[in-house]
Amino acid sequence: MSPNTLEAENLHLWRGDRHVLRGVGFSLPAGQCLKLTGANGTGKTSLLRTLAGLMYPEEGRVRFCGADVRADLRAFQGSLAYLGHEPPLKADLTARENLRYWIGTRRRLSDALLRAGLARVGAEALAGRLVRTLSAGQRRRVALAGLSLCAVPLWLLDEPATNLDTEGQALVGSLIAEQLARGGLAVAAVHHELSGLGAVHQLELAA
Amino acid sequence: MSFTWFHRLGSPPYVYALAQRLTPWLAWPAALLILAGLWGGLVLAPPDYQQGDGFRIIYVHAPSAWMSLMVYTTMAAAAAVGLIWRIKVAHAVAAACAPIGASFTVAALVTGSLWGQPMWGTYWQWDPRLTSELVLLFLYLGYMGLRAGIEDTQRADRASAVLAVVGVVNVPVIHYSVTWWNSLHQAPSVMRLAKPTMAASMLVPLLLMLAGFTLLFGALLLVRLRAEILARERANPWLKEALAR
Amino acid sequence: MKEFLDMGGYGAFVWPSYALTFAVIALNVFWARRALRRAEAAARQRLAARGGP
Amino acid sequence: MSAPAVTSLANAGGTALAAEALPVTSLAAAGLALRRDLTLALRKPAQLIQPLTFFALVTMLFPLAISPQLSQLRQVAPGALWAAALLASLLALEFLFRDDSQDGTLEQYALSGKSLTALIFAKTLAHWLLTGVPLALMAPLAAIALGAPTAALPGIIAAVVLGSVSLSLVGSIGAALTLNIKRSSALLSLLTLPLSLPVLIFGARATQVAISGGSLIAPLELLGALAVLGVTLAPLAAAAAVRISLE
Repeated sequence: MSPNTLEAENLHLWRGDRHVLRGVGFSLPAGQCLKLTGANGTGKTSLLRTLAGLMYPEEGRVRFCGADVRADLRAFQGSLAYLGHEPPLKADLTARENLRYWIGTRRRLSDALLRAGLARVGAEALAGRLVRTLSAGQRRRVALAGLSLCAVPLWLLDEPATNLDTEGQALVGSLIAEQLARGGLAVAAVHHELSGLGAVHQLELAA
Repeated sequence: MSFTWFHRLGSPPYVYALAQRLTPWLAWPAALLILAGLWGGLVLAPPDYQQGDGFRIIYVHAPSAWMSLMVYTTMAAAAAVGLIWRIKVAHAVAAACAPIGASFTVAALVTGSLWGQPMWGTYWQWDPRLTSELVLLFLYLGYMGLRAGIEDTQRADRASAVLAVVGVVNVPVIHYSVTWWNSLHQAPSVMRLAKPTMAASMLVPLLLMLAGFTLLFGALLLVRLRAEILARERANPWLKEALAR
Repeated sequence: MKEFLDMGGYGAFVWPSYALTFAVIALNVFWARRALRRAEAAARQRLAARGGP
Repeated sequence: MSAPAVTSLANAGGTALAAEALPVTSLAAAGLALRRDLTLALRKPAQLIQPLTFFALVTMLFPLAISPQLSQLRQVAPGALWAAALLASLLALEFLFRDDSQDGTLEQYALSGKSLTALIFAKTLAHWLLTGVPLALMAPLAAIALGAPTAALPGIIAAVVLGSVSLSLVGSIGAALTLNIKRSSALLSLLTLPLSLPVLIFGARATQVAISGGSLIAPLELLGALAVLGVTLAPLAAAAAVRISLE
């Protein structure tokens, strides 16, 4: 498999009249993490959604493994996991059902693997509980379980550690460390320090 | 070579300048054709043997009805081009078309019912052509309502483009089902709003009016297109020079 | 001239139809030009704002 | 949870990238989406009853507005029934995508790497099973209330089942387009009703033929043709509309 690299080249994007991305560019080699920093509203979310192919930049290009992602957008999106502000969970389904229906549409998911995913984030006790009854931190852990089950080369994370205590933040750090250890990539918009990651690229988005 | 022609039509400054230059070349001929059509239709053409002078309404009804459908198809074609090749100018064309088409659909509806009144004794009759025209008006209102509902121009362009394409696919289906429905329930005795058989002296003015209205649409479209292009160009440097012209 | 206006008894339908259609044409011309004027003014304002600070 | 334990578990829990996770076909993914929506709906049955009560309510208006005479009502029965069915299915459309868009699951469908058209078609199929079919089962009650002979009931059910397929499909486009617009129920009906007129015309005609005892072949064929047109085009347009609304 050619090495996973993610390049963004001269990305320009407007949201209404605001010029949100002004010539953003970076190159992220395999096994590396890119930390997006910057105040609220400086375009971190817009950049992540543009990288994921949800938003269409008016100028510039995104390349993954050397190929323009727009060439085969569906295949590219199949090889990435995007976690937005809200954990993508239905309130009226249990944690297990949510993972079954969310990750199950992406890859074959056995019960054992599902349980292991929940165990990995310390949420196996929540498996049978309706997401409606879970706290924000617990929901975030179920979402992180989904992320770890995705088994994809590219992670795009928007504030992955919101609503998590320090132990939860360490969990996010270790999950990303594993992703990098597997030769994958991670782009994360974060406010706090990502513990245990060693060399981390940083991209500051100006106001 | 042909591709660069098409490519240049995608660049806002080129289209803006082209629109500015072409407008008078469409507007004045349109005025002349319409005046000639009026003179022919109102003065030269003999009265119809059945409807007498009442048939002269056709010289405004038929062009308006033709406009309502032609403008909608133009809008849908521009929307499709904008959607497939992501050309902003095509979306600007579609946005410019909608109000023109909608206003002439209203004209077609009112002149149609005024023309039908002497025949039917009432102002509204569920005639298949008038009913299809009414549905077309709702398609226009739906298109403009969707555009107004979305703030972000780029998203409004693309969402309304999908609606326009879906709409144009449905126009023949709606027209067929309305005609089928009408033929089912309509007592054959009531005369339908059909064009009477027309002698050359009656037909020529109608063709002049149709051509005049089409050129008028071209002129109106180009003026509105410039406005839509400006709205989509934010603070692009080429605007300064274009506005100075 | 009088029988011209009378339109063989259909005057009450013919003239309103023509009046309305040409009103729609005039409205469209007015609308289009106003839209262009407003767009130009807004564009000049945006250019001024961008050019300024 | 100290660090070493984490890394050892990683190999068991997180699968290595090299061993590509077993892929799932778009069809299987669509099947899952269908099952999810059905499960969700059955968890909150109250929402399922709403379109049915609305349908009964609207049907009740006609006798009160026109006349208690069954012979007179029979004239209006097809139109009243189908107008009520159209409005009832419209009612249920607004939340077809809105809930999924707000909680982020619709976004995950778009990013699933599977055909969004198939997933949207699965959601529309679930909507039809949850509103169209119940409406069809309730239509005979309304038909009898409006004076239709019992012999006409099978034909009426068939017509409403077939017609409601198109209603859900056409409605899915409008629902996807007005996904992010607040207070969009008026706009949704303005977009959807004109496109549903052929279904209304052929459906009412089929019901009329059923009541008068004629042969139902032709009207049902026309309804079938509309359903096929809807099945092929509507999911494509709705998927495109969803992608645009997510931009």
